[in-house]
Amino acid sequence: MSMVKRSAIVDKLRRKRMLELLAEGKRIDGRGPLDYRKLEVEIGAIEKAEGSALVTLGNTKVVAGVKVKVEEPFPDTPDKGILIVNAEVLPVASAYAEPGPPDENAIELSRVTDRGVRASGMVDLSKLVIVEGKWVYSIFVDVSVLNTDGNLFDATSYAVVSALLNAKIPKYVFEDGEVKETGEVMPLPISNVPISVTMASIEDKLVVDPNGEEEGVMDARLTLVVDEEGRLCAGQKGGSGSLRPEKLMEAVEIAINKSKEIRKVIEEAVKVGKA
Amino acid sequence: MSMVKRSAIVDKLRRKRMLELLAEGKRIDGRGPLDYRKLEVEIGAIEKAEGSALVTLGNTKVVAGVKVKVEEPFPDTPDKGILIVNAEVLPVASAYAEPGPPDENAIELSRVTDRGVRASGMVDLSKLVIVEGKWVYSIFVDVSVLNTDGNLFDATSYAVVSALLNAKIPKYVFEDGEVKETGEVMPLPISNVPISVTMASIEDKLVVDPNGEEEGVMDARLTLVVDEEGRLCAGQKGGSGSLRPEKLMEAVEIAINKSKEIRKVIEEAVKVGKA
Amino acid sequence: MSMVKRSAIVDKLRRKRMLELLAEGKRIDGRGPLDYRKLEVEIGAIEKAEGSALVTLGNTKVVAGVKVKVEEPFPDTPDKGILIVNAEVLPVASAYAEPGPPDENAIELSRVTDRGVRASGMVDLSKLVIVEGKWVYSIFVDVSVLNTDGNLFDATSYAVVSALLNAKIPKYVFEDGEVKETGEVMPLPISNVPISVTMASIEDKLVVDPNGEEEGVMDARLTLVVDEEGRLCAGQKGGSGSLRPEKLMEAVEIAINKSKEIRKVIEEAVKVGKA
Amino acid sequence: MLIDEKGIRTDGRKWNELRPIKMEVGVLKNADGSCYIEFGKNKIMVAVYGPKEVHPRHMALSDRCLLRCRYHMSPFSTTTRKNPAPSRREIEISKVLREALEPSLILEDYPRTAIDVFVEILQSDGGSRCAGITAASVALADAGINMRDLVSAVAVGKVDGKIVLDLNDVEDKEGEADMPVAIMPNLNRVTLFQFEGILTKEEFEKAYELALKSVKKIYKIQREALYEKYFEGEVKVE
Amino acid sequence: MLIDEKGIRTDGRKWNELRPIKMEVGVLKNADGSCYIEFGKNKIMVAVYGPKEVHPRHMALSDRCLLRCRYHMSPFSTTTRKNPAPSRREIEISKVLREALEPSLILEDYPRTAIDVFVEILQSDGGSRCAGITAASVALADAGINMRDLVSAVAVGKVDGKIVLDLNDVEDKEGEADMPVAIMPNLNRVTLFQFEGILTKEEFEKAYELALKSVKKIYKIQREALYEKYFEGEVKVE
Amino acid sequence: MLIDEKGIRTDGRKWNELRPIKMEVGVLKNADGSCYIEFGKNKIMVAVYGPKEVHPRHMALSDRCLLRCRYHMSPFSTTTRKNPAPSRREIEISKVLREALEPSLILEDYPRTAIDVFVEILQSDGGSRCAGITAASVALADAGINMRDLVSAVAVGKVDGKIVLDLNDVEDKEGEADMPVAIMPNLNRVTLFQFEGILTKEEFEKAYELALKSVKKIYKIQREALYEKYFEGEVKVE
Repeated sequence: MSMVKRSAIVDKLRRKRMLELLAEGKRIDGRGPLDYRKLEVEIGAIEKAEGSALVTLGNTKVVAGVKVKVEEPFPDTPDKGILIVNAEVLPVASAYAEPGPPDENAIELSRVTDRGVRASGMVDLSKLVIVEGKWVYSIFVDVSVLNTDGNLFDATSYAVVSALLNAKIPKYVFEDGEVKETGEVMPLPISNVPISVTMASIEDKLVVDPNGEEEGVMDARLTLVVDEEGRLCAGQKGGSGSLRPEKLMEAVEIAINKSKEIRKVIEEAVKVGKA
Repeated sequence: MSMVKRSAIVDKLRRKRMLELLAEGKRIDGRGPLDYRKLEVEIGAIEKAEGSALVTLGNTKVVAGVKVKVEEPFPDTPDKGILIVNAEVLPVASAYAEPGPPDENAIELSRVTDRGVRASGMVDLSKLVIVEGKWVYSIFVDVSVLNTDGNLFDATSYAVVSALLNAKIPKYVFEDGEVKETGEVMPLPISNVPISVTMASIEDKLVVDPNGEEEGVMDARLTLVVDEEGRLCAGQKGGSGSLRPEKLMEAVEIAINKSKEIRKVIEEAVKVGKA
Repeated sequence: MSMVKRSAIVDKLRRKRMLELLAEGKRIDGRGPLDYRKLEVEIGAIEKAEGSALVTLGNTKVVAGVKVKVEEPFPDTPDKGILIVNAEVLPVASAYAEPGPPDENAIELSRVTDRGVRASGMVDLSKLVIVEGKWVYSIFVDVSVLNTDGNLFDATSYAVVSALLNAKIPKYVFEDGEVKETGEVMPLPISNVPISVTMASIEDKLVVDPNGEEEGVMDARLTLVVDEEGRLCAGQKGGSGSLRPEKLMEAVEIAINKSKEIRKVIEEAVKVGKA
Repeated sequence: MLIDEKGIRTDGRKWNELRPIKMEVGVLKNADGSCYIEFGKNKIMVAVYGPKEVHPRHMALSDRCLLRCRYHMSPFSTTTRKNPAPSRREIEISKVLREALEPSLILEDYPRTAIDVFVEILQSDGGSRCAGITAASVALADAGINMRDLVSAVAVGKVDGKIVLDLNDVEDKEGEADMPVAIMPNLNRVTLFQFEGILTKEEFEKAYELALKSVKKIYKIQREALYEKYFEGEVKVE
Repeated sequence: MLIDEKGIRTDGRKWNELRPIKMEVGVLKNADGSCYIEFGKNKIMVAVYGPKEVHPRHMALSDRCLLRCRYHMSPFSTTTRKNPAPSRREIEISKVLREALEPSLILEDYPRTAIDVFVEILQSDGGSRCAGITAASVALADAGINMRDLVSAVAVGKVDGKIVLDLNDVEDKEGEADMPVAIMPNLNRVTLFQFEGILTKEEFEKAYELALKSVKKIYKIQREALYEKYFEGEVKVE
Repeated sequence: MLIDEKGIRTDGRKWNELRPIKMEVGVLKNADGSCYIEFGKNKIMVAVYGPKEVHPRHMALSDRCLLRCRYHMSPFSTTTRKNPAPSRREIEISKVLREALEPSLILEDYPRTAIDVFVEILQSDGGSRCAGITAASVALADAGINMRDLVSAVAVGKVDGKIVLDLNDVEDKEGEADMPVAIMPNLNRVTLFQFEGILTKEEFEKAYELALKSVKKIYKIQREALYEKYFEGEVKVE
C-alpha cells in the first residue's frame, strides 16, 4: 500500500532532508507541520449507491458507497442493525497494490475506520431494526481506494462518514408476515459525526496528514478520532517505530483542534450535496 | 489448457506449413477446411448420473453428467428452475492442466457453453418449478475434460446438450407442506437443441474444429451456436489475434451449415441411447 | 510435520545406528521396542471448553478442547448428533509446521483419530438428539498440537478421548417451539473408550511410540485402535515404505497388549480430573 | 415496452443513438496511464501500470510483453451489493478484454516485462465491458505504450423486436439479444466479439453492421480525449 | 439383510467373490501412461505424467523422483452431486494412494524430476481407492516407469456378521467393517492398510488372510491388461 | 454493575489492580524461544523460530531481519467455538503485535533472515493481545535475539464511569473504553497504542498515565520469569 518505491538510500536522504526542514517548522511539500493538504469531498457521485462520497486529499483519492440489505441480526445483538465497513486498496491505486483479498494493511484500515464510526455511535443501530431478532437493516459501506499518496486512514474515514451522512436508504415494513419495501426512502439515524486526524511521527516530531513520501520514512503513524463533543472515540498507532510517551498527549491536543477544521469541510460538502 | 508444448520456433514453422497447406485447401491432418474430425457420442455412460454423455472428437474426450437437487429459486427468478453448467479441465487431460479451481480458460468454456444452452431456451426452466418462489429443480451439468486436443468448446457443448437430452430426473411433488420424491422419473422439458460450431482463424482463413496444433498457432477462435431453426443464439471470439470484419459473416454461414451435420450425429446418438 | 531436519546422510547414519541397537533389542533413547515414553494426561486445563485435556508424550505435546453447538443434523442421519474431530499442527509446534489450513498430514491425523472414536461407538450419537431431524448436539473436538516429537497419532487420540471423557455439556430442551438452554450440564453419553497404539516399522522391526528421530527414518507407521473389549476398531498404515504381511498380525498382538497399559493411565487421569 | 410507438427508447434515445460519453485522460497520479469514462450511467476508472518487471519471473516472456487485465466491479457499483471477490463473470470479461486489447499493442517492443490494465467499474450500466475497453485503450495510449491502433467498442442488440445500438441496463436485461463488438478502426479488424440471444442471420448481419459503423463515433471521442490532454490549446485535427 | 440365507449377497456374489473387473491400458492420448478401470460400478480414469520437471524448483529432490498423487471424484460420480473442490476424504486418500504406490517404484532412477498420478473417479462404488491403486499401478507401468513390482489392491470387510471380499457401495455403508489392503504380489509386501469397523482379533485375521489371497486375482487381471496392450497377438504368459 | 459501591470489581480487584500473572520460559522443546503465560484467564503459548532462512527468497531484506508475527486463537479458546481460519481481527492484531515488538529488536544484526513469532491463544480473556506481547517479548529474549529492551503491555479502560486497569472479559465487552498500551520500560517509548470507546481528554490522560505506570509491574514479572529460567539458584537482582 506504500506509494513510494522503497530504496534504502533514497529513504535515508529523504528522511534527513525532512528532519532539516522540520527543524525549521517546514515540510517537504511546503506545508507547516499542522497543515492538511487540500481536502475535497464530493457527495453523491455514485447514484446507484444509497449514499456515496468521493474524497480527494492531495493526491490520495477514495470513493465510498453505501448499500443496504435486510438480514437477520447477529445472534448476540438481536435488537441492533448491522454496519459493516470494508476498504479495499484497488490495484488502480498504486504500483504496489496487488489484486486479491485485502491484506493486513487494508484490514487495519477497514477496522480502524469502523471503530471510529462504531465507538462514536454515529449510526444509531437500535433504530435499524424491522423485527427484533428477525429482520434488521444491514448497512455496508464499501471503500474503493483509487490513488494512494499517504494518509489513507483519514481519507477513508472522511469518505465513509460523508457517504453515511449522504445516504437515503429504502424503507421496509413488516406486514402480513413478511418484510416489504415501502417505496419510500429515509436518511440513516445519525447521532454523532466522528472525525479522524492522522499524524506521522518522525524522530518524535508530529506532522498531520502525512503524504506518501512522509509515510515512507516515518517512525510511526498515529490516528485519533474525535467526536462532536471533542471526546476521543478511537485511536491506533501503526508503523514499526516507537514514540515518547508524552507525544501521545500532544497528538490528542492536535487531533481535537484539527478535527474542528475538518468537520466544517465535511458538513459543508454534505450540505451542498443535499441542496 | 493448450495441449501442445509451446515452442516459439516450432510454432512458427508449424504455422508456416499450415498456411502453405491452407493455400491449397488442405490441413495438417489431411482434413479440408470445413471437415470435422470423427465425432462419437456415447449416451448414458455414467449410470449414477441422471443423464450423461461421453463425447470423443478426434483425440479430445469429455464426459458430462447431469445431477439434480431441489433448491430455493434465485430471488430474481422465483418462477424458474436453476441450470448450472460447470466444466473442469482435469489434470488427466493434458500435461498443462493443473489441479485446482477452474482457470480463466475453463471458466470461459463453462460460460460460453452455458450461454448457448440458455439463450436457445433448450431447457424450459419455467417447467422446473415445484412451488413458485420456494422449491425448484436445480439442474447441474458438470463436464470433466479427460483429454485435450483442440476444440473443447464444441466437445463440451455436445456433451452437455447430449447429457441433457439423455436425462431422466426424479419427480418431486409438494404434499402436506413438504417436498417429496415420487419415485417416478421424467425427462427434462426440452424445447430446442443448440449446436456449437467452432472455427480457428489463421491469417483470416477459417477452418472448423481446430485440433490442438491448429489452436497452438491460430490468431483467433470463433464459436457460433445455432438453434433448431437456424438462428444464431450465442457467439464468442477468443484468442489474442484479430480478424477482418467480413470474416464474421462468413463464419455465420459456415456455422449454420455445419450445425445441420452435427445435429444429426447427436440426434442419432440420443436415439440409440434411448433404445 | 516432521520434527527433525531431514538430511539424507544424517538419516542414513541414524538409521544404521538404530538398526544396530534394535538388533540388541534397544532404541536410540534407551527404551525397549515395546516401551512408551512418559505419558502425562492433564484433564480440564481449558476451563472455557466444555471438556479438555493436555497430553504430553515425551516431548510431544497436544491439547484438545470440546465445544458444543445446537445444529440441524446431517440429512442422512436425522436421528444422530454430530461429532467432528479436527487437529491442527500449530506453527508453534515445530520449525517445519507452516501456518495455514491443515495439510494432508494433519488431515490424515484428524481423520484416523476420528475413525477410532467413531468406529468404537465411544459417544452414543443417538442420545445427542434434541428434536429428531431438527436439532441435535454438535460436538467439536479441536486439537492444537503444541510441540512435535513423533507419534502425533497416539497423543492426539489420547487427548481427544480424554477431553470427551472430561466433557460436561450444557443441556438443552425443546419447549414452546424453540430450543432452550436449561442451565444444567451433563456428561457425554460414553459407551466405549478406544485406545490408539502406534508403531514404527524399520526393516520390519516394530517399535511402539516412535519419537521424532525414529519417524524420520522409519519405513512405515502403523496405527491400530483397540476398544474396551480388546477388539480392533480402526487402523492405518502410513509412510512411503512397505511391510511383510505377517508383521500386521504381530502389530495387532502388540496393540491389544499395550492398549491395556495406556487405558489405565487415561482412566486414572480422568478420575483425578473429576475428583 | 422498451421502445415506444415513436421508436423512442426508455432513456429518450433513437434506435441508432449512443448514450452520452465523457472521457478524461490521466486522472490518476500514480498510474503510468489512466482514463476515467462515463458512458451512460457507467462510471469506470482504468489504470495502466507498466511496462514493468514480471513477478514471478518465470512468467515473463522472452520475446514479448506479458499483458494482464483485470475487470472488477466495486461493491457499490450495482443495484444489489456486489461481493468484492472476483465472480466467474468478471474473470471471463477480464480475459476477453485482454484479448480485445492485445492485437492493438506492439508487445514485441517490451520483451520480459508486463503491462497491467485495471478496469474498475465504479458504477455499472449496460455495456460496461465495451466502455471499459474503450477507456483502457486510451489509458494504454496515455501510458505511452506502442500501439498499432486504438480499440473502440460498442454493443448492439435487439429490443422489442428491433435492432438497437448501445443497450442500457434495462435493455441489456430484458432485451432479446446483446452483441458487444470491438474494432481497431484504422486497421479495420475485429478484436472482440461476443453474442447472446436469438437472431436470424439477417438480424445478426444488420446488428453487426450497425456495430461496425457506430464504433467510429466512439473512436472520435477517444481521439478527442487524448487531444484534450496532450494538445490542449493547439489546433485540433478533425 | 445384505446376505441371504444361501450366503448370496445383494449383487449375487458369494462371500469370497470379486465383482467384474475390466481394464484398458493407454486410453488417453496426452498422458505418458493411462489406464481405465471398471470395477463393479466404479469407473475410474488414471493418467500418469512424468518423469518431468518440478515446479516450483525447490520442491525437487536431489536423490530421487518426487511422486505426487491426486484422487478426485467428478461431481456426477456419486448419488448426490459431489462438490468439485477436494474434500478432506479425497486429500487423505490421495496421500495413502501415493504411499501405496511409492514402494513399487524405483524413484532413485529419476532424480530431480516429478511423476504425477491422477486418479479420477467418474463413477464411484465401494472400493474406489483399491480400484484406483490397481489402475494407477498399471498406468505407471504403461508410462514406462521403472518398477519393482505391480501394486494390487482389494478391500475385505464384515457384512451381516460375515467376513466378505470386495465390498460394494451398500455393503461399504451398512457393513460392520471395511479393510482396504494393497500388496506387491511378487515381493509379498503390504503397501496400503486401512481399517474401520469392529472386528475381534480372530475376525481381523480371517479378513486379512482373505485380502492377501484375493489380491492375487487382481494382479492377474492387471497383467492381462498390460499384455493386451503390449503383446496382443503374441503368446500369453500364464 | 461491574464495580460495586466499595469500588470492587466483579473479580474482586480494585480499580488499579492487575489480575494474577504466571509466566514460564522455555516450555516448548522445538522452538528457539518460548514462553507460556497465564494472565487472568488468558492462557497463551508463544513460540519463536529464528533467525532462519527466508522462503520465498525474494522476501528477504538485505539490511535487516524480516520479523513475522501470527496471533491465533485455538477453536476452544472462546465461549463460542472459534473458526480456526484467521479472522480479520486476528490479522489486525498480528500486525500491531509485530509493530509493537519490532522497535525492541536489533534486526540489523540478522540481515537476510527471518524471525517468526507465533502467539497461540489457548484460552482467551480480556487483554489477550497485551498478554501476548508480554509473553512474546520474553520468548524473543529466550531465543537469544539481540534486543534494546523488553516490551511490556497492559490495557486500561473505563468501566461504570471509572478508569480501571487491566480489563477482564466482561469489562472489555461491557465497558465504555479500552486502551491497550505497550512500552519499552527502560527506553521509555511507546510501541503499541490502540483505543476504542469514548473518553474526554481528561479521562484519556488519566487512563494513559495509569497504563504507563502499571506496565512497570508487568516488566518486573517478565524479568523474574527470565531469571527463573536462566539464573535459578543464583542471587536474584531486585
